[in-house]
Amino acid sequence: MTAATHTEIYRPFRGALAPSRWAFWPLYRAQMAIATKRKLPLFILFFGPAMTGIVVSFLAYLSFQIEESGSGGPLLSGAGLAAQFAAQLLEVHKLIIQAMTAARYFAVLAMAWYGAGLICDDRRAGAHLLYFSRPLTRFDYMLAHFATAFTFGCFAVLGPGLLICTVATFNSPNFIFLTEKWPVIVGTIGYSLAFVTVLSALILAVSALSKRKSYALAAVFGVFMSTLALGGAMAALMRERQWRMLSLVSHFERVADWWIGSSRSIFRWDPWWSVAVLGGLTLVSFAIVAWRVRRMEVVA
Amino acid sequence: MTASAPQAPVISLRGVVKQYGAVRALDGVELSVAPGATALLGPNGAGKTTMIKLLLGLVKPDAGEARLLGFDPRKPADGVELRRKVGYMPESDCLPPQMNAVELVSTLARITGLSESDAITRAHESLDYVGLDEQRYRDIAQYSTGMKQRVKLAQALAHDPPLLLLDEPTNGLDPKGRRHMLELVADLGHAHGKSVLLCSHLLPDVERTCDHVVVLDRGRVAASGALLELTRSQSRSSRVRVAGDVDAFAGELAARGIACDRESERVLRIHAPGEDADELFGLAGSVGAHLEAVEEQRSSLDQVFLDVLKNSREARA
Amino acid sequence: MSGALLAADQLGRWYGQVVGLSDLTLSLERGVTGLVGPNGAGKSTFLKLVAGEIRPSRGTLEVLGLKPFANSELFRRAGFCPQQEALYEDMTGLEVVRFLMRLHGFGAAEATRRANEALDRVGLGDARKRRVGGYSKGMRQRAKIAQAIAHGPELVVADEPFNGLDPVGRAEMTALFAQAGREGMSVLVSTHVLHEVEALTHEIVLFHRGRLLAQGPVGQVRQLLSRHPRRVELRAREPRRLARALVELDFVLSVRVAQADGRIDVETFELERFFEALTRIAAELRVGVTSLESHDANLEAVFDYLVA
Amino acid sequence: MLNFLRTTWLLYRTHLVRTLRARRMWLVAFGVALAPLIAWIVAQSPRTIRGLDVLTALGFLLTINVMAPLASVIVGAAVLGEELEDRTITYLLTRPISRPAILVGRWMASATVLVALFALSAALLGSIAGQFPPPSDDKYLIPAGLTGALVGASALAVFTYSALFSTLGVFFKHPMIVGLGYAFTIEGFLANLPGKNQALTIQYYVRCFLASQHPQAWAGVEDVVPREPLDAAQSVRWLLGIALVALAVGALALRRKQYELTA
Repeated sequence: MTAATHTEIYRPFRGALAPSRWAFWPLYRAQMAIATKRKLPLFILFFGPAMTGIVVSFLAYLSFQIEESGSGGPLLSGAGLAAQFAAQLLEVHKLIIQAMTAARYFAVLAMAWYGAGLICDDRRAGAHLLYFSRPLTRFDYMLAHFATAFTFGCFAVLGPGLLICTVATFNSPNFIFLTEKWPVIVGTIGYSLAFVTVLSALILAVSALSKRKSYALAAVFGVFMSTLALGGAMAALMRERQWRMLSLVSHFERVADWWIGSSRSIFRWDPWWSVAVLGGLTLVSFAIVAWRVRRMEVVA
Repeated sequence: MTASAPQAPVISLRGVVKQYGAVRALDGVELSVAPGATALLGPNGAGKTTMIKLLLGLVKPDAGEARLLGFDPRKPADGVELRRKVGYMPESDCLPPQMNAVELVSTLARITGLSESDAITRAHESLDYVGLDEQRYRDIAQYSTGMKQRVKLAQALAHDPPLLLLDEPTNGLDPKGRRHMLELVADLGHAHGKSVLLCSHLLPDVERTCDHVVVLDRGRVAASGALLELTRSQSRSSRVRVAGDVDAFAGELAARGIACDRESERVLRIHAPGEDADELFGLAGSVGAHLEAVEEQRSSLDQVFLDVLKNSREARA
Repeated sequence: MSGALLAADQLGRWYGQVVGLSDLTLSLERGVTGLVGPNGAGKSTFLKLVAGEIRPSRGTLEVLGLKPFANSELFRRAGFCPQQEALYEDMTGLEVVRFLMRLHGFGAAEATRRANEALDRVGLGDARKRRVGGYSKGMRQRAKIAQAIAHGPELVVADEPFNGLDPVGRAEMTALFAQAGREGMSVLVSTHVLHEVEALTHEIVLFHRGRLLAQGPVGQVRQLLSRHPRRVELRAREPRRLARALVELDFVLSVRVAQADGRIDVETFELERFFEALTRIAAELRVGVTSLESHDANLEAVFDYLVA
Repeated sequence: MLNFLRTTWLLYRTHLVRTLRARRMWLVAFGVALAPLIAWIVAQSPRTIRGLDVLTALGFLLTINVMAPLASVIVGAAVLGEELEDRTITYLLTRPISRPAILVGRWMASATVLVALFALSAALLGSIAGQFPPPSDDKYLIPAGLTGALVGASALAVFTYSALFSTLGVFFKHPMIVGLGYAFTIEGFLANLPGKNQALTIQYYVRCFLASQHPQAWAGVEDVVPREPLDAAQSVRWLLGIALVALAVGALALRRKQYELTA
């Protein structure tokens, strides 16, 4: 192919170059495309959350059916009926709390797998050279990666939660689940989003700090398991639940109990403490990510 | 290259200094690069990569004035706008292995500001231009070195930038791939009015594609100018390979008082006064010998490169 | 030790369906040999088989009369410089080479002496005391070559040793390999930057699509290609007049005049007769011939024909 | 055989130095120091706490249950796994050395570092726990050999874990991920299930070793004492057996393994 033939092939671009406001969006779409290319890990990691959602929704559906089939006894009076509804609503409420606990464990696995490699793999592959030689600000870069981890988190936690609430609402007689228990639904959604935000920030920070995806995974597991063990050991030692505050998982449970669960919770400390701890952790994580990305942008 | 009216320089650096701790990567660089194809040469660690990062607005100079396509890389706003007008082809590996070529080039084009549909069409156009056919749908992890280099060039072309910064584009390529890449670079530099700044160690590549040369050494510009001027040798001599009676031919030359020295058994280096070699042909014919090769001896860029480095270091010592 | 340096008989190796080497029969004598071929032609696979890192899927291979795979006897007498850049990043250059020499069974002092000697030879000055992590591409390459020659092997196999070196480094490494060749060490260098091979050796082996395409000195390899006409490039002040005269020669196939720079490309089957005729015509017509080049001698042209 | 021993010794020394210099050692050192550090902090608190509880709760829940497998994965993966990923293994595979020595020599270096650190941590924990005020009811006195048992258990745990995770490096491209999968999902799940399949995990034998020596001391910490624990000697034999089998399998495989490190 001599040079002459190239003149026709190269066609200058006549379109306009729009000032990119949403520069993070194409990067986010690309990251999602890469992550969902391999179907096996996707199936293994989201089998758990999917089962949780379906099984608990079915249980919620069942608990509302008992009322219609009736136990053959005399038609319950108004008060009796109201008491029965209340019992069923409480039953579904407890189901949601259990579902959220299970979903949390699966979410950590899924988000760790998809999130741990985000920044360190970019650095190892050298892809940041391509991104930062374009009009992509550091904030866009971080936002794209955060959104990727966040998406997987939502599928693992918010997905099952919403499914259960919808099934419960439609199956509860004239939507009393919605009218009466709406704080539970709002609480579930709020908690899921908060949980996924904190976890995404933490995982991104770990990914930014480590050299390889495998180390990032080890670090994420390390943080969760060691704080859990520490909290457990101290609580057993001091024979006081307060010491559970050392464990990250307990903070998530405390907030879950406060937003979704009933008022009495096995943890004694004021929930605002947990919100402060988790909030602080998120801010520190974002700071670490920003600092590392700053260095990535400049150093080859 | 007819000397067109001197347009505004694409890149102009005045007294630029960049310090990394104790190391002075750029030490008062004075440079003005005209449009067209320019080569940036220099031994390892001469500051080439630092200069590229500076031109991309990724690194702020500690001192001095820098202008790229009229933008000042130091101002953040300019820095971002600048990177829309520049296509950068990094030297090291930089391709995410799990993406395929179309995904990567279109994503990067969209980040630069093209719309979704423009990005996809431009991605395919650039990949056609670099000659990456159906492999463009396979993941980059399975690409050979040659294919990776082509994708790197394609991503730099996707948004049709007026300035291309190419860092060792032919690194790791076999002759076929290398010639194809050089044709692309030469074609871009000359046929489409793009300005190309080419960093390379392979001087034959530079000779084939660039008009101007800038030699960087330890953070300073050791030499810069049009390629032809730099390589015009002082004394005109030609290397000749002779078949037949070589000694008789040499004797004939000596009789004419033409200085010549014997490079090897059949190759002579002749300092002929004349403009062309006709006289040499005549002489060879007269002694029943014939010439198999006549090469006008310009000092090759290798030689220039080594000399420039030598005297720039002596000047500094 | 007499006998062939290396002998391969119907050697084949593939990774799943990807064929690395399909059917190679080759024997090499001692001395410096250039291994040339396009990307993915099977050079790296062949060198890994020679280095005993992988086993052949088919056929046999003997290096220095030994079966290469995990053969300690071969590793004692041969040195390998792999293609990838990775080296022990946290150790210094000296530590890496000394450690690898200890693995050869040398005592501590002997290993240090050999390491320093090899590092001197490759020109890695005081950088040897610094961590490899901070090395440039050129310095890494020198350290890799040092570890391949430090134990004084009979055979050195180097996969793309010039990759990433600047002209100064390239010239030094070529000189080093040539010197090693002169000292009786056999050298097998794979590269695809052709003008390096020409500077290093005349003996080349040409790979293409996993097969041996040609072997021998460059000129001789060229002879094999009788089916390709020889190309000659001329430059003259009056190209048209010269072209008219050349066309009349019956052994000239085609003449092409490039208007811009007065270049004439001639294709002919009989190079010898063409040169004689040209000498006569140039002397008579005085058309101002300034350059005469036949593309055949240099490797790139040879490579083109074979691989095109 | 001499070549094997000499190479093993050489690789042992080099890898020992490199392991101690590696950045990942900070992570491991932090994990090891956590238990004694917490014990010391708890000692400052005015509350009356029994030394026995400090020793058992921190010793088991923190060190044995989490830190031992985690540290072993991080250090074990570097024995071979990392070298494969960086492709520097070619420099060793083309040397006149016996290949099994690569795995054995480097694992020994990792094991030495891990065993030393974990034994030290357990001993430190024991001495700090000893300084707590003696409990009112001498049922909670720290039995004489308990610290020794904890030191033994910690050492055995990392010894076996590191052997297993090093061998994973021979077979898997990402031994760290496989190791983590085993340590925290399989072991975390199986080890806490009642019934026979506990025996599939290293954790079970470590717990048998611990519980069989001072059963009453471990009563305070739940799910330490397996239903029918093996006695100490049996569990030691099992743990050493697992380690040696893992290494043997890895070493033999390494002799014939071809690492197709295509670019």
